[in-house]
Amino acid sequence: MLEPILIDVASLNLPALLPMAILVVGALAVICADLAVKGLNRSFLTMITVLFIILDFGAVIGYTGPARGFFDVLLVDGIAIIAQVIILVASALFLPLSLSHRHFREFRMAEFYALFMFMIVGFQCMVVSDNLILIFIGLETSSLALYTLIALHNRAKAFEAAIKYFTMGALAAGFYGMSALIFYALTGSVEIYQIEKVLMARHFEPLIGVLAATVFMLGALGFKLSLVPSHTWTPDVYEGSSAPLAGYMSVVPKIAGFVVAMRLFEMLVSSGVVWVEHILYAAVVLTMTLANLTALVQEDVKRMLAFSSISHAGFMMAAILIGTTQANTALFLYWTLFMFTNLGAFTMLWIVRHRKNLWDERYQHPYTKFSGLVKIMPTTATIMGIFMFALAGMPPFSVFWGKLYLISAAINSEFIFLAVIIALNSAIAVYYYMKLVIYMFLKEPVTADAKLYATNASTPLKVIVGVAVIFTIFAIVFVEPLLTVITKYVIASGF
Amino acid sequence: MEHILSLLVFFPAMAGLLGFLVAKESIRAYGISVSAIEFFLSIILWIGYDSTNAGYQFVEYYPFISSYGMSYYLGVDGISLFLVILSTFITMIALIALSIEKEIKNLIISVLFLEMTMVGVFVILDVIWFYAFWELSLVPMLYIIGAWGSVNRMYAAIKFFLYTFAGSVLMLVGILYMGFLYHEATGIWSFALPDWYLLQVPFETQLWLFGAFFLAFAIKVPMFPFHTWLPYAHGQAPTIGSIILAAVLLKMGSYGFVRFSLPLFPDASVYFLIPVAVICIIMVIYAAMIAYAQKDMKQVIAYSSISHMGIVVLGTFAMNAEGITGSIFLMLSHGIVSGALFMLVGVIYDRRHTKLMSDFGGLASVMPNFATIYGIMLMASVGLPLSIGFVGEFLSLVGFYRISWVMTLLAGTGIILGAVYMLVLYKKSFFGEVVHAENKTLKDLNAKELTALIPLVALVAILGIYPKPVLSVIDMSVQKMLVLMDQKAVLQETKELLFKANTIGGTN
Amino acid sequence: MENYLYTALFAPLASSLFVALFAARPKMLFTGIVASLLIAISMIASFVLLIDVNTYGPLHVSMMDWISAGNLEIPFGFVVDEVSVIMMVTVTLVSTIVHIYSIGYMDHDKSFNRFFSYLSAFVFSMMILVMSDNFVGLFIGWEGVGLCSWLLIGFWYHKHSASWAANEAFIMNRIADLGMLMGLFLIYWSVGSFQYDEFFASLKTMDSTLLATIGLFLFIGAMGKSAQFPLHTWLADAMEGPTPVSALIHAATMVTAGVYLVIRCGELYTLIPDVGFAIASLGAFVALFAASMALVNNDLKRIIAYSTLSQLGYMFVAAGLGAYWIALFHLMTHAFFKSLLFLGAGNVMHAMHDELNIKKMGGLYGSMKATAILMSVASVALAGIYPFAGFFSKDKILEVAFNEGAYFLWFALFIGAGLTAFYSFRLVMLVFFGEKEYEKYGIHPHEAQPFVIYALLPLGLLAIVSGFLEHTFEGFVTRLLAQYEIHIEHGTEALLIAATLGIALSGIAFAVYMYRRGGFPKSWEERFCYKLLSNQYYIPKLYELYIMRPFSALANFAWQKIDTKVVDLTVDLIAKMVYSTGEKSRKMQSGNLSDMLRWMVVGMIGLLILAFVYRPMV
Amino acid sequence: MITLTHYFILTGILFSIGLVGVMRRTNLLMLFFSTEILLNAINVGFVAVSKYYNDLSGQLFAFFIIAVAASEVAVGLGLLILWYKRNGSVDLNSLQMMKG
Repeated sequence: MLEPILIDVASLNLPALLPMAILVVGALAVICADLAVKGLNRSFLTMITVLFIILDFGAVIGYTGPARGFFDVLLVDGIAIIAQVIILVASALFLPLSLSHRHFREFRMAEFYALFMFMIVGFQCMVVSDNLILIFIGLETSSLALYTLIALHNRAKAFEAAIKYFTMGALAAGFYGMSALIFYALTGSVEIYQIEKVLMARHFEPLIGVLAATVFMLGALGFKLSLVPSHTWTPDVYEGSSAPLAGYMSVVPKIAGFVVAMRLFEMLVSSGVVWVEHILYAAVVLTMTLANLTALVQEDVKRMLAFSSISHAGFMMAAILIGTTQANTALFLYWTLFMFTNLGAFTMLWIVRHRKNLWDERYQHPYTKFSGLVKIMPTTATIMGIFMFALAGMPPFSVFWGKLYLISAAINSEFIFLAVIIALNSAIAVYYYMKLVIYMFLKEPVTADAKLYATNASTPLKVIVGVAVIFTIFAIVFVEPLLTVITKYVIASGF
Repeated sequence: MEHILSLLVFFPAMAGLLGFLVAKESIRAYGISVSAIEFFLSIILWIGYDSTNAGYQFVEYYPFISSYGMSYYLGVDGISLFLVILSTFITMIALIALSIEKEIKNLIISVLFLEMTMVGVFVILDVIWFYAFWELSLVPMLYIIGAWGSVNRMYAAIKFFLYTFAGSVLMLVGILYMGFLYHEATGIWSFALPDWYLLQVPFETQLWLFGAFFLAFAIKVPMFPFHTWLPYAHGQAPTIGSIILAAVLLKMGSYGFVRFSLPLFPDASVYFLIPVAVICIIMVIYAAMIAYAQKDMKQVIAYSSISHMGIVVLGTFAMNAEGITGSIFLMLSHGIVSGALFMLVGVIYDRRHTKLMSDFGGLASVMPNFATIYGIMLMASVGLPLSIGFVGEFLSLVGFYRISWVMTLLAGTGIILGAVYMLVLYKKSFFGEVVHAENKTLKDLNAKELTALIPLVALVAILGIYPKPVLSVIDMSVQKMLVLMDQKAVLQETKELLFKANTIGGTN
Repeated sequence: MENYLYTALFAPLASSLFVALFAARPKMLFTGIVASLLIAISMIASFVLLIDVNTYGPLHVSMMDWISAGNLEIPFGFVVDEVSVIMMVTVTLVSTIVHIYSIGYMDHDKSFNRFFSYLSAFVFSMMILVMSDNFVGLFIGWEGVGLCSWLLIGFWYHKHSASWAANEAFIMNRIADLGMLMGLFLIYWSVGSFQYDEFFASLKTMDSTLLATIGLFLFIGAMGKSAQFPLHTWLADAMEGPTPVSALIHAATMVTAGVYLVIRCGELYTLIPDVGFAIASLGAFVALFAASMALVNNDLKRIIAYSTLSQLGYMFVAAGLGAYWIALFHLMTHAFFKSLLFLGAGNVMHAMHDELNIKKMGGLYGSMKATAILMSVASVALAGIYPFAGFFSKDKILEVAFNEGAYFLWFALFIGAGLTAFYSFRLVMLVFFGEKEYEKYGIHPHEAQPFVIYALLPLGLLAIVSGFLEHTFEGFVTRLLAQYEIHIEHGTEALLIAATLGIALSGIAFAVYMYRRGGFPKSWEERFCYKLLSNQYYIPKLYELYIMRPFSALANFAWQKIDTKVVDLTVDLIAKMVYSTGEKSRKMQSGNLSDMLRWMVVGMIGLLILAFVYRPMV
Repeated sequence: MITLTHYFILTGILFSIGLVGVMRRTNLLMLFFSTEILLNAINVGFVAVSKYYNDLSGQLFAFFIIAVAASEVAVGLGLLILWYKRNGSVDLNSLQMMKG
């Protein structure tokens, strides 16, 4: 004879669940609409999705309730909110890239948009929770959706990319589970804050257990954040998937991963377990440097950008390693600025995308494709150049300010060596960004036919590029307000 | 008038943007007029400059990332005033002499952007912004060298860009660390140079920071052994590129020494005085010898500017008003003279499409005016009294004599070796019989070239005979800076050396 | 009076600038005339100033500030005192004559105008040199005359040898100038000013080593300009320039600037007799050394150049031993007869169609008497025969040497006097008397235009009479310069004079005797010492071999080996290294899924192992 | 008597088997099986631990893992079939278009 369980609805704090709920509803709605009405135009679907994202955005912004909710598995703190904002903005900006001039099969299917929304839900779950289970679910939801989205691109390379990504993802999931298991076994809880409490009380004994758990977690997150040596999927997947998706992947999943990493590693780094710090240090340096070095020798711009995004992720891990408020602020600032720049860069690639690989039998965007572009399409070349300079951290463009703030964070907490390494890396990095600029501005064009470069251009794309350019050039203007907001939230959530 | 500095910095950029709308036929006229306006603005700046006040003038201050102490902070003092004027002047002259037809529009627009960065570097007082302009100045130069250069231009452009960029990233770290120190000391963030001037840095830290800044400046100057990008850059760059590079961009480095290294890290500067001086002497002699060995006229001048910059830096590290004032004046004179020399090489290159001295000979009889102006510039470059070249060189050497007479003697050999390679160059290409038939029909300077060159010649004479108005302005600010150094020095030895360096008499 | 000063100073500049306007044009006679007139005006002004100084004493004006930085203040200041006014008069006088002479001499030259522009510019620099009241001002003139001599030696720039000689002159002077600059710096840092008066005023307070250093540095500068050993080779080569230039610059004025400097700093050198003695010894050595080279040379102008060199040696002996006024006196008289000699040589050259080898002349007396007489007069003066100018000045120098007890120097000078007499008359004999060799070469010599000869007359006159001004001169200049008494009892003095005259006369006699009967036998030319002398002691060769060649070799090495092979290559290597590591790390990206998975797992296991083995202290 | 340790050992063994399989297998299908083994190994561990603590969240986790595993299989097989249709093999050495 069971007692009826009484749960006060207020204590569930459902509004905390609202953002995810909205998108789930949206996803279902899109599918149903597709069932009801045949042949919905992609523009309709895109815009509906964007609208739902905006609703979600509103819910995220609007929510300022008590931190925990829904059986206390949700933790809506400052970084969660910032992260969600970044995720949603990025999604809202990347999705309209579907409205390109040429038609692609996936964008005509309602499932694409449904999956897209589910993926966002997954990311949100990752960031708004400190419950390992929910994080796991979020991780898997988003990943599975993402695999499918990639595969939807329906090119041989896309399948290969999807399979590689999927398989490694499965392995990563295994690692995650293992790490969660060990933590659970050590502490009897799957709530990060509980785990932290217990471990603190026990001074992280048995240390080996903790370390093992950390190692597995590093493996799992390292895959998401593409840290060396789990980064190998990144270039292939980027190359295989369509430019918009690649750009999206370079920004959103990572930010979600960073939030999780923050929640987990902050505790370990601050715990004073030097081992973790050293390992992280090594991982950071390796990731930055190796990715940069490999990027030097790429022939394809998309692959180059993939490697560059790996090294950028390395910078971000540095922020987590440093772990001060300023560092975490720097992380979000950097990522916001990076998002806009990368958005621009990948959109440009999307615009110059041509049906056939005219320039190289394998690559879509080999450097040679861009040679002498300034003589064919000056504006395009200039814009692309600006994005490249921005990514290279050339002042006063966007990413420079993030890098500045990050290095300063490193210095202010006496990580001088790290700061120097970051600086040197950006010196190396400048070469491969310059390479594109040099091809565009200094080489002679291979073809005079401007049309080849504009086959996929359309008004929405141009608008998005415009937005990206404005943000990239006038980043200075946004840095100050961004800093204030981010700092406020980061401090609020005690990082 | 109070916003004239902002105007000076951003007017060329604005003009550059609008330049996209100007038709290709008239873009050259557009560029010249813009640079002329800019030049007159800078002259107005000089007129408005209060020469009795050693501090910063026309200051503009707007905080823009106040939470992190960044601000938009402009100001000009005796040290930077004339470098600003030099930049605008040289840009104007270079544009007047411009003889390129290919894609001239992009060229002129990038030159205008370059002008913005140059002026910006010299008038900006917020260090982050300084870094920004410093780095930005590379981009247009990269384009100019890479797009309008000769055969091997890609390599030269990339080398120039990467080398200088790599050099300056460490400076960024240094800057941020400096900001951190300031925050530690005062509890507030600031990247304003005048604020930093008030900060006393512990000795060991100074050494590290000096190093971080030194690399950037040394590569820009360029100091031995970081100089190898320069010959390539000059060898490949178009005339206008070489002119601006030699006349202004190199000065950014030496300006950095005066503006940052000395006042921010007085003890470190004194500590590293001798090593730096040794490098300078190597530059002077070594570069002069290499210049002698060259077969290409332009390379001779390229290496000669390394040699001269050696004296500039030497004068800067003389730690006394004579030397530093002299080195700043030498920056100006070298800017004018080397600019003119590169322009002259360009003139002959346009006619013969070769720069090898062996292809010339006897030019003096074919192109007398050309030969005359070349000779004047040559004499200015070897530092003949009453020419602009003498004043700076003399003062720099006088200044450094106080530090070490042996080193001054060694550096002084520069005036001998300078005469050697320059006179040999002149003899090879201007004297003797006209051996090559195609040289017999060469045209002498045309009106355009004369309009570009005459002002330079006039300056060489005027500033050589009456440099006082310039010197006194520089001198005042320099003395102020020396006082500052003395106050900031943490070591007794530093104070003693500064005292010794600035007083007459006593043992030597 | 200032107006006269400025006139004297700026008339030559005006002339130079005015003529420069026509530099590129073909010959215009008026340029020469205008130039000569302006120089003449300058000369008149100088004479006025001479009288003025004589009556009212020195004149000191400060025109404007030039350089000022830190404690340093350099004005354009000019002083006309007993020494500088003498120099001014000498310089302008000779210059005027040379200008007028040049109108004739450069008659057929297409760069007539350019020549006068340069010549006047030289006069201007020389005036700055002698008139300025501070060391840097002197240095301006110093470099200015250097520049002009470069321009004028290389005047016929199409001749390789000319431009080469010009560069050599300029560079050698630069070497010396560096020494001088060092001296100036030292002066500045010990006195705080470059003004003569302030420097001399504070001499007392400085210790002798400091003074000695200053003195040496300044003298190094003087060595360059006055072509003292070992920086002497440029002077002989400088004869590539037009003859009037040799007369004005490389005989009368510029080369004496070094002597002028030493005289000017007399107060300094009196305090450091050792340095003075060193200078004197070097002077004596050069006097002999140069004279010996003149003995065998066959080049008309080079012979005279060497004699100039040896006379400069005489002057340095006097100056070094503290007899400044005597040095100045010899400087003046020498200017007169030496320029006369050169100008005469110029006439001969014209007559011989620029043939310089005296072996190919001879018997020119018939066709050009005036020149022959003038040159003979000059030679006699040079040889120092009573009552010609040379006698008074040169004998004094010997007496000084004797008086100082420097018998060795005296002996050197004594021999020198003999040699001087010999080579001067060897020249006269070979050129004007004996066989008419030139007929073999089908040359028909002719006397120069009359006005040229008339222009030379004043010099001839001075060469004869100026000696008698000795006492007035002494009285005048010793107001400023140190007094110098010779206290040798009359007997010895008379003996000395007699001896000097004797050796000079015998030198002349020997020359006349030998060259009346066809000179020395050919066999002599095979002798070692003859070769040694005719090759100038092989010194130019040594410089060529051990300085110039190694320098250019080293330069090439520095460029091709060090700069490109070491420095630059290192830079590129670093870049290449980074790039190649990129290539290597690329292998990691095999694209094979199993490899990717292995990387992950291996990384994981590696970390686990690390967790076991590596435990840094917490 | 079976203690928690035994369960851990079992987990460890299964996990290692999974890892080895992941590394060794070149057949995609087998590869997916190995990943399943990994996950199931973890399940075992979770259930055991949750029993040990008398805490349900472990089993909760296990259930979610099962669910996730199922959906993974769905997606994975989908991809596999796509790939097979395209170039009739499930050997993962066949997907090497992209490298470098």
